[in-house]
Amino acid sequence: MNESANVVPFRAEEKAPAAEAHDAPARSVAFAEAKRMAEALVFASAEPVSTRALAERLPEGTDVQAVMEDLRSDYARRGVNLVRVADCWAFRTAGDLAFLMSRQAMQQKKLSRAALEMLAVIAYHQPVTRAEIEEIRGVETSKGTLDTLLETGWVRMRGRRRTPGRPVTYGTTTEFLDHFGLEELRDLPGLEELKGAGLLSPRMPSNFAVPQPPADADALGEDEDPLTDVDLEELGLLTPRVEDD
Amino acid sequence: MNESANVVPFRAEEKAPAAEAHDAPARSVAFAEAKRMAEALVFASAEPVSTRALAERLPEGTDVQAVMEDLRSDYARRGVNLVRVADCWAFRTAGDLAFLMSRQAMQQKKLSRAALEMLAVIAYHQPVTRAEIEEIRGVETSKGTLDTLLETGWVRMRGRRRTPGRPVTYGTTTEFLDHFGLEELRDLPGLEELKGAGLLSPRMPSNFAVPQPPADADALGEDEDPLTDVDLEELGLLTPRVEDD
Amino acid sequence: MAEAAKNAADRKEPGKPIPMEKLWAEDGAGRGVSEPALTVDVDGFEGPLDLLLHLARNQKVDLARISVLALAEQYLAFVERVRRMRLELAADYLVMAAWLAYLKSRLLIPRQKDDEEPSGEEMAALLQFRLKRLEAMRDAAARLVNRNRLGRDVFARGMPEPVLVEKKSAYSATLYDLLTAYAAQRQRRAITNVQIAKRGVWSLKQARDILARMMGELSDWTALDRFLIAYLTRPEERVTAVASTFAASLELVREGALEIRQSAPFAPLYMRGGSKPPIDNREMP
Repeated sequence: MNESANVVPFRAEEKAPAAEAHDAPARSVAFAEAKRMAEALVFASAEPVSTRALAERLPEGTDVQAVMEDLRSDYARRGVNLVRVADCWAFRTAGDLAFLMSRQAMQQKKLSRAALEMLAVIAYHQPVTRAEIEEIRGVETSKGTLDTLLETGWVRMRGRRRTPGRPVTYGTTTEFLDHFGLEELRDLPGLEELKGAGLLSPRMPSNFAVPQPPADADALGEDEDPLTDVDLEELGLLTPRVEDD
Repeated sequence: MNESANVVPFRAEEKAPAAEAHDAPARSVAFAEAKRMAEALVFASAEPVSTRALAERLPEGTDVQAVMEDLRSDYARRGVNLVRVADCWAFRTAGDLAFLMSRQAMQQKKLSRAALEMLAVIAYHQPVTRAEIEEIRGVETSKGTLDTLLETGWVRMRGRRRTPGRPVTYGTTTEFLDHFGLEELRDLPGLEELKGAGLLSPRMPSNFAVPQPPADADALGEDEDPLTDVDLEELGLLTPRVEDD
Repeated sequence: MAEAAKNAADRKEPGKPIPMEKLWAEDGAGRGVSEPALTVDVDGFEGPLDLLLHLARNQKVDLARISVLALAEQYLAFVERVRRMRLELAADYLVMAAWLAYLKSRLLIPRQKDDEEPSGEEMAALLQFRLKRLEAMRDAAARLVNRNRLGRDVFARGMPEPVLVEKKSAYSATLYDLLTAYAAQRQRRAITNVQIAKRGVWSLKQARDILARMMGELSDWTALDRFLIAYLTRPEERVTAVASTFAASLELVREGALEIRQSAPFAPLYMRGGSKPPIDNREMP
């Protein structure tokens, strides 16, 4: 019961030329098997596959052209089509479904090494100020790296440290936990586990420690003040309100 | 005219439940179109696509599960199969065509024996802590083995055990399932037998078959040979080596 | 050395094909190699249980029907021989020797009436359980790697059309990436002035680890300390070993993970697992 030509997904094999099937059932079996092979080869190939390359891999005596034409018509109305490019074959998603494919195309970016390192330091040592991050990493932090991290949504400003200069403290967000599949911050492996997993040398100096992140990520530390609107304005995160008069 | 089950490439659409097609042609059209869309989406990706991601992109109200099952049976005998990996779907070349494909197999890094053994322990005993892995293998984890497994992306830290010390637990990933062609963990080869034999429990189960010891512990059984004083050197176990200095 | 290891592997199952082994890459790193002039090559083996499994297979009978006593004796003979030659063995092998020596004594000495210790038969069954479990995992590993594998036998779309991005965030990183980055940088900073200390004494942690590992095998009162000390230390280290083991056992008692009793001064110390699991001290700073 195919109501519309558009939705006939596959031509049934039964519709293969009757004469051929009657005359040479054996050939038909071989033909169908050759189709399977060609289909797999073209699917897995990183580039369009030439008819000649197919001929080399398919059983001797295979009519490659016929196999490919048959496959092409199998796929003609499916969501994926077999297309010929010059003398080569490739699968392509159907043109009329392009709207589907480009809908949410989002470039996924990898974090730079520096950003990853900084993120890790923030995760383990939070709440942590920029100066402290630099102290731990032993390198200066470029503004861009911190910006990138804030942009990921994994890092946030938590508050201000009650020390001279009132530096901003950084911490991780709930999205951070989500992304890395952690239930809570304390799920981050500790010193012995990092060693056990082979990520950290077993021979670290005895005074080497890995801090245990706070149980409650949201609670401010004793020496932390919450961020105020004024702070946010200063940090350029909140557009200054225009006094209306 | 299908001569052999092996060569039936596609189930004909006509075989869809007749009642459904008669009663709701509109739904059937929508269903077939949803199939095309799902097919295109999964086909386009090299990575398995989650049911959730498909649901977001297919027309509202689509029964994604039914669409995918239908597609899976369409492709069941083709050169390319639709496979389920945990909660995701992916197209993969058919397993019986491996002979054809391995010509283009890329060089894969071989895992050490220790790493493979540990992978099996993690897969069958998950969630499992490092101490438990060591208990089962009867040996301390050598440096880098766990690290290597984490690097392959097949093993991940799952969380922490709710026991004193809260040790980190390890388990396998979706990539692991994908790599070894498993739909879900329950498909691990021999899992049920092993469970039944009590071999997946951390402690010796009480019903573990304790062989009746002979009255005289020293007497050999009928089918036992006395142990010769095995020459350990011959076994290659004992090879004194002189350190050159 | 490499040659010997290869021989050992080749001999694993005499007369039988060993397809499993072929799937394993050569292990590059040697184990148990240390400063002294002589070392024991146990390269082909993944620890004492593996060695036992190998010896058991040499008995050419089903694992359920092996003579545990003969197996224990064979293992102990191996360790004795190594010790006579003043070779070094990894601690794991010695822990096993201590346990097997105890097992042997239980198997040979007739059971007393008021004996609360596990019978030799129970202990033998436990050993068989562990061997079977290890062998099962070994087989499982072989079955896994023999499956049709992605990228070797089965292939994904060769020309993916990268359009479908599921993750909401524009950035991607795995937990492994994160941990590697963290460990690497902290290590870089810390490693500059590290001195590797030579261990002259048994640390409390070492003793604790060993005890905790053996406790899994102690279901009932066991006079294990003597076996432990006999096998685990060289005479000159004995004092420190006794002290550390004793201190560690007290710590475990305090945690409720171990019970100790002694019938008279200087009588053997009996231990058995307590009601609680030992606190995983890997977690303690």
